[in-house]
Amino acid sequence: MIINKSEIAGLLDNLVKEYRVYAPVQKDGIVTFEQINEGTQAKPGATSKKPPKEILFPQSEELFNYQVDSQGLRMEDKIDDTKSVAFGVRPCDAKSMMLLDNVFHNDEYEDVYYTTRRKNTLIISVGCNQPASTCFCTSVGSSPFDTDGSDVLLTDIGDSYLAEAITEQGKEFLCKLNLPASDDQAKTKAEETKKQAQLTSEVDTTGIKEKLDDMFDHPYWESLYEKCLGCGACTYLCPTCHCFDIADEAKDCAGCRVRNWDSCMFPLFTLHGSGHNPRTSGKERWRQRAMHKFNYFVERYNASACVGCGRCIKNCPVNLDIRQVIADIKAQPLE
Amino acid sequence: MQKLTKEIQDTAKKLLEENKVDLVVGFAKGSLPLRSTPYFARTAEQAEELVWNQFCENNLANYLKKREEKVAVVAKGCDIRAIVALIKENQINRDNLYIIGVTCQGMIDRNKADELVNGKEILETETNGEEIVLKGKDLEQKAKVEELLYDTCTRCAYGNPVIYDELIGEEQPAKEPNFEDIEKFEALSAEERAQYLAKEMEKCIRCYACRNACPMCYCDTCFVDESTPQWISKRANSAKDNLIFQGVRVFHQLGRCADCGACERACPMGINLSLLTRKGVKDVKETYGYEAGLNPDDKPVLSDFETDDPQPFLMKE
Amino acid sequence: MAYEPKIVAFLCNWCSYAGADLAGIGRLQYPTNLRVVRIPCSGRINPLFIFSALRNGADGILTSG
Amino acid sequence: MSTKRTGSVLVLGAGIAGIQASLDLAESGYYVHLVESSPAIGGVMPALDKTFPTNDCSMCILSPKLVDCGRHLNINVMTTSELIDLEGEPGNYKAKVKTRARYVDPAKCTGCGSCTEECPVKVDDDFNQGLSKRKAIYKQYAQAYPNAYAIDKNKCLKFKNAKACGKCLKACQAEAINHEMEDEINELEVGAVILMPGFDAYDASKLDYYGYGKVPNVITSLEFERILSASGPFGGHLIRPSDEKEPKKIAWIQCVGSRNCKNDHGYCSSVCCMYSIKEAVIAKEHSEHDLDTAIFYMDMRTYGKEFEKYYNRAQEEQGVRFVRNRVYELTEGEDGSVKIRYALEDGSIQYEEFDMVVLSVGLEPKGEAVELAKKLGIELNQYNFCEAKPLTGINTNKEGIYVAGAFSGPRDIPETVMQASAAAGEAQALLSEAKGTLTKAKEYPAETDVAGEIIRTGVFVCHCGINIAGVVDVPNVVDYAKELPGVVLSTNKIYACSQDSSGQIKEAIKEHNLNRVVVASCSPRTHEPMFQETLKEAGLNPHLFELTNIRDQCSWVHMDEPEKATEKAKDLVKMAVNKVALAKPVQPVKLDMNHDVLVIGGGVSGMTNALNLAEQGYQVNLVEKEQQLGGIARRLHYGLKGEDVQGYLNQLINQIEQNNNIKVYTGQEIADVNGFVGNFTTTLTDGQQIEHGVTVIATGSQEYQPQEYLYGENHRVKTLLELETEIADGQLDKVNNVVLIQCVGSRDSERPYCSRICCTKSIKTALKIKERRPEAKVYILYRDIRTYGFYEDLYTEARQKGVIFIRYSEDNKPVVENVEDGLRVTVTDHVLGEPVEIYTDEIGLASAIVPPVENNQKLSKFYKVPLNEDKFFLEAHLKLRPVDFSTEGVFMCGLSHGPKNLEENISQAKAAAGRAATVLAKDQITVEGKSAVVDKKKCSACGTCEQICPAKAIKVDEEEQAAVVNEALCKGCGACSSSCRCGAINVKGCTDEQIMAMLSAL
Repeated sequence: MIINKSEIAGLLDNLVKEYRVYAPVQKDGIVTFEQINEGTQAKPGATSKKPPKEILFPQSEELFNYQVDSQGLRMEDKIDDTKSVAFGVRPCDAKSMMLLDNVFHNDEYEDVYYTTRRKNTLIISVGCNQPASTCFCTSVGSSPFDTDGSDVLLTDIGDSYLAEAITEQGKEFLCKLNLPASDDQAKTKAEETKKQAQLTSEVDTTGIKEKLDDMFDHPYWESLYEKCLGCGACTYLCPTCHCFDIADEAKDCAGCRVRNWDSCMFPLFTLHGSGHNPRTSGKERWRQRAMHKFNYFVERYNASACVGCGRCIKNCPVNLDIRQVIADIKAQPLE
Repeated sequence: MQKLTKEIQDTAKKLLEENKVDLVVGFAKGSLPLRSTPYFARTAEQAEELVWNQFCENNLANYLKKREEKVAVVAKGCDIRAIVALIKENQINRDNLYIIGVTCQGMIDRNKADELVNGKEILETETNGEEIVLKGKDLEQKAKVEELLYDTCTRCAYGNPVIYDELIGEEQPAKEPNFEDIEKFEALSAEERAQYLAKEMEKCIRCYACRNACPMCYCDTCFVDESTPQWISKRANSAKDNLIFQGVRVFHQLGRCADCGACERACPMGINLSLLTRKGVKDVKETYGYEAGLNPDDKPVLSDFETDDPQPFLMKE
Repeated sequence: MAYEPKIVAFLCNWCSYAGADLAGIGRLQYPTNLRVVRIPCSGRINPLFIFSALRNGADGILTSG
Repeated sequence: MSTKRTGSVLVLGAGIAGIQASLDLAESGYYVHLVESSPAIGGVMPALDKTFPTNDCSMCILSPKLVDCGRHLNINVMTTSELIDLEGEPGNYKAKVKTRARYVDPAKCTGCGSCTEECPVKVDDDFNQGLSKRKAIYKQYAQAYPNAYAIDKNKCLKFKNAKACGKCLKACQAEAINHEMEDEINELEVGAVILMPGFDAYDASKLDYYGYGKVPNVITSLEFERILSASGPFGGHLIRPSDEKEPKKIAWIQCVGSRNCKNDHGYCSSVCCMYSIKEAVIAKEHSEHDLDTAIFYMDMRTYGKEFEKYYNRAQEEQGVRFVRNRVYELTEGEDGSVKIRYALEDGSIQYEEFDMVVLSVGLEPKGEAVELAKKLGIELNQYNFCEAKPLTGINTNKEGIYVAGAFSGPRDIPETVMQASAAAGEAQALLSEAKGTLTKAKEYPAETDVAGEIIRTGVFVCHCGINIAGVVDVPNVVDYAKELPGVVLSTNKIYACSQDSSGQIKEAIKEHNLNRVVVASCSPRTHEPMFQETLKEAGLNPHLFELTNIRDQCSWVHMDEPEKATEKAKDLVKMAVNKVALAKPVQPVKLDMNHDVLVIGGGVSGMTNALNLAEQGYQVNLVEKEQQLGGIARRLHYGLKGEDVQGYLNQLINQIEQNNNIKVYTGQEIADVNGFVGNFTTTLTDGQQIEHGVTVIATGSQEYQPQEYLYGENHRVKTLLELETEIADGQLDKVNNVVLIQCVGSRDSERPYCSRICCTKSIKTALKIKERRPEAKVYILYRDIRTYGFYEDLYTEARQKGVIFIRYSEDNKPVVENVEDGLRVTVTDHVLGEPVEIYTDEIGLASAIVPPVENNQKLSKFYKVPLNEDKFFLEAHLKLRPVDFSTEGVFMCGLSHGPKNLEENISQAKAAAGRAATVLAKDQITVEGKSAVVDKKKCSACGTCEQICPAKAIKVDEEEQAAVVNEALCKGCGACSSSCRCGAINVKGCTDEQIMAMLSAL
């Protein structure tokens, strides 16, 4: 189906009536995914600074409220089942949601907060005609027009988008929109566009999982973290990072349990109540980050926890480049 | 710049070869355009990697705290102010530190460059003297270096390091610190200021890059990470708490902030953080005539206590 | 109802808290909006207390010592 | 004299003097029998409303001492008792004490008051000066100790007819009442006796021209105190007792029964000027409308420390009128008003009507005390006061028997307290060999370990009579507290500070297994220690306690907004409950005590102090900056009572030099000081170091070098001290005219204080000149003649002997000019109203007493002790701690404290010794322990705390790479904590968590 770019705003206006709609919004020069009230707010085709994973897994989320008084203990769950649409998601970010599904809904555990949102959220992606120099999705099993994780994929073909339903839900959704069907010309244009979208950056990740299997005690970790400041920019802007911390915010006998993103880069990460921390320094924490992305996650879910979006590269205050890390890991001699 | 790079490399090599230091902290070429990256040279060979250019934006004082070994640092004016402040606070042992001071005209603000090219991707740069050419796909934009400098750099009066063991580069003309930005902010009404701050704080994602990039933030446990008492909420979506975080950060910086702008440079969300820190710098300067990191021998102004203070405190009840 | 600000006062045990006592001894009347936190010395006032008081709903802070 | 002395002292009279002396003695190792004739201790202070010059509530500052005294293990309080006989010798007396039957057993009585409700007999309430009624079974006042009732035998119906009544017996659940009780006589062995029976107010009805008892609305100052008092007959509402109308115009008549030779009360009562000003100021505060207050006086005698400023403020800021006059008569005017007929200075007769007139009645010795003194062979002066032997401050003619307080002469509270401590000091010196032989040590039950226990907080909300409950809805607060987290008991108390409440709190702690206690009552500044003691007695660490102030800072300041005040009280209670929940036990820190003393200043005060402490057995280091001992007394020749000062001084110096316990350092000043109570190290200018446990500052004062009246220009203009030397040398024996000018450098804008002694000194000088050359004319130019106490006799004598007194005012000072034949003084006489020219041979300037400012400032920093605005040392409390500093282990005496005469300096020096002994007697120094604590893991060793600590109590340890606190030095101010960015420092007893918990109650 075809969506004329000039009709996008109107289309979103209609969606807003029925759904909670998220879209990239530009404010103060920074693009973020936000809930919109009007279609004109949206800036489809822009890549957000912060990945849209927070639509499903917010940075801070109230799990439940509680109150203790003379009537005893009362609790109120805060599960969010609002029908939502995420419009203008990048394929790499959509892919990351699929990876997150593994974590929040698996044989051992279902996270009701995440899965409820996931079930009620439709993902409409926009493919990348011009990947950035920091993008390396193709090196980690994805591509600029990857359909994984999306319900609908839009391809920018100039004045309009070609819309393809990827899932059943996507199909139903598109049907409801009553859009004109796509003609061959558009289809051809889309195909060309997809082909032209070339990445300039590549990194060889083959065999990295196996390499890391033997590298837990490798001296490489000693030097890797040296320039790292230990901030959370890379992890908070990563579409696949999903560590969190739970905090109770109480005042007297009432309070609320809050789930906040955590970052393996922080000294507080995995700090035990006793004061002991098995990961005492940046060394252990950086090893955890690399291992988690390219070894543990691969072992568990058969995919690396990196979609190659390049956000961590662009936003690192000291230009610590994950591509270089991957290359270095590969280059390290084993004993 | 190439000349400076060469001099730095030579100095570093010499220091390492003569075993005067075990480590030289400096910059190497970055993986992205407009970037250099902190670099740790432990051998003469590694010293070849050292560079100096207008992208050496990080404050290397960060890497010198509580080190046991002998270290040399390639440091510009603001790095050295931070080093001086840290020496006073027992975080850096001056005896173990060799300062390769580099005079500085300012560093280039990547965000300004991005803004200039209207969101197009810069893939390459070419500098010649006072001009820089920004190149990319369908892009070749010339700009004056001066116009792309970080605001903190244009207002900085300390391009010439206050202390060093060796100085590289030409002496910079003297400048007066300039607080026009803060004066403008101060002139706003209380509501306008509150609105502005609320808007800025909404951007914060609590990645703490500002805190971690700041050479003066070195507490083992930051107050934001305390759970007993829990001073503030850890929710990033609470602009109120974000402001408390930044507010307390400024309080903690009073009389200590070297005004290097590292916090703002590190912020991935583009928050105008130096507004707050510089307000503190200005107030301390106006109230006490004190600027941090200029004199290794004076006492940090807010840690100074005299029994004949006009406020008698404990001594006289 | 008219706006009633909540004011938190951090008062030094030795001077201003004693002063507040004195106001009582002298039966000086003042608005009820003040909540006093007695501290061993005004030096005890951590800037964080002020932020925390504001965060807990105070509209104004009086520190005295 | 027997060899073995008895380690106990009999203190007669339990007013503030008796209480202070008892506490000093009991704290320094002597057992005390405190004998009081009334049913409760406290004396006059509980009946007073506010005290000058601080306007502290009298009862409020007294009550902690009442409690301390009442519960002290080494003070045997004997009420309804009197000393009837005394035999023996100094060090070993046998005292016969008769205890009148109280008819209520204090041990059983809970003070509940049921009996008094049932008692049918109404009697004039003496405590309220007869302005209200009490019953025949009564308690003297609400906070009385012992908190027990007594039966007024003369009024009780049952004593008249056994079958007539007995209602109280039925009402008393505690079975404490026993009409069969009999008087008892006990024989006590004591080493010394201190007499402080106090005073009686002059009976104003004896002077019929004042109309007291005849003209309605003429009342006495003591009655007025009760009217002002919140606990008085009208609840502090300012009304006339006759018709309960609010007065709009009140006058005070000074010198009623004072300065009156015709009535055998020739002395000045010393306190009336100040109390009248205070009453006028407080009355204005109490009055809803603009109250007109006028004080009719002869001389305004505001000579004490900070008094003159109080006077100036009353005049300039509060608008109290001061009328210098002679009152002739008070008669009844219209509508219950009082008409005053008086003469102004110029002799003109005036009339003015007031709604109420207060007679400022003087002080006279108590009749019983006079009789007792006579029986014991104690010499009294012509007014029957037991005036102390010259230059002793507190000695009677009998060794081992001392006198203090108003019985030795009219005096105010601080001087009374000073004398009490002085008497204690003398007794300590006399009985030093028996120190600690009769005292008992208090044992507390073992402290309950509350670690890991669930919080069980008990909340006690005090009514404070009506002080709180009159405004705050106490039951509402109690109910509210019940719902608060951790609270398992919430209840109210009529008086939380009473003895029985304390018992009930202890019981509640046991019964409800409380591990935290909150009391909502008055100020922690006054009452926290008392409640903490209660916790200790109940086996709880005293820091598991929180006192929240819903009186001084709630009910009293929000009297018109009961609902909002109640809400505030609830919030305050919640804050306290939240804070106490996080309280942890704090253990005191114990340190070794050095028992040596450093006395700074080798004048009479310093020497007297040193001698007393040396006699008590302590090693004393006496440092004098001059090469010779003696201080300013070396310039004195004649004492105010004619004593031979030089003879006295030489004898004193001799005693010092002979005493093995005293080491004298002359020509030395203090160069540096380190340490704290029990562990001082003081460095002298020559580098010698002295280690000592206690410091006494006795650095004296100087004579002001006048800039005025041609001083320094004309050699015949001299200061009084210079003049004194010349008289002694006989140089003035041929003089014809001498002018003495008062207030030179005193009572002006630069030095607003009165130098206190100059009036008496000038008159003494005038009399000396007259003695040597009766035909000489001596003029004294003055502003107010301030010959307080018995010095008034000198004033009378001087006038009789023809000394001419001419008053001048501050804005029209005398003018001194050089003329051909000598000097001319021009002064405007207020009686004649025109300038008078006096040609004179000599001019004596009553030059001010000024502190050595630089020296005082230096010592102030060294020992961390404050100075007042005038740069004299400032005591811990102007009223009740006149020789103490708030810095522990540092005391002061003499002119360094403020202007005083020799006699008073001696008394104060002994007082400082008495007080110092309470510290020196301790085996160890105990610090409360509420210090800063460092979490080494969080500390980054940045050194900010070290730089900021005013007590120099925290240092970065290089090896540990963390800050370390010296708990003994730490004052717990928390400056380190709030400047520690890393959050590594907390303060015990006031942790960050606790403050946050309080804030979260908002």
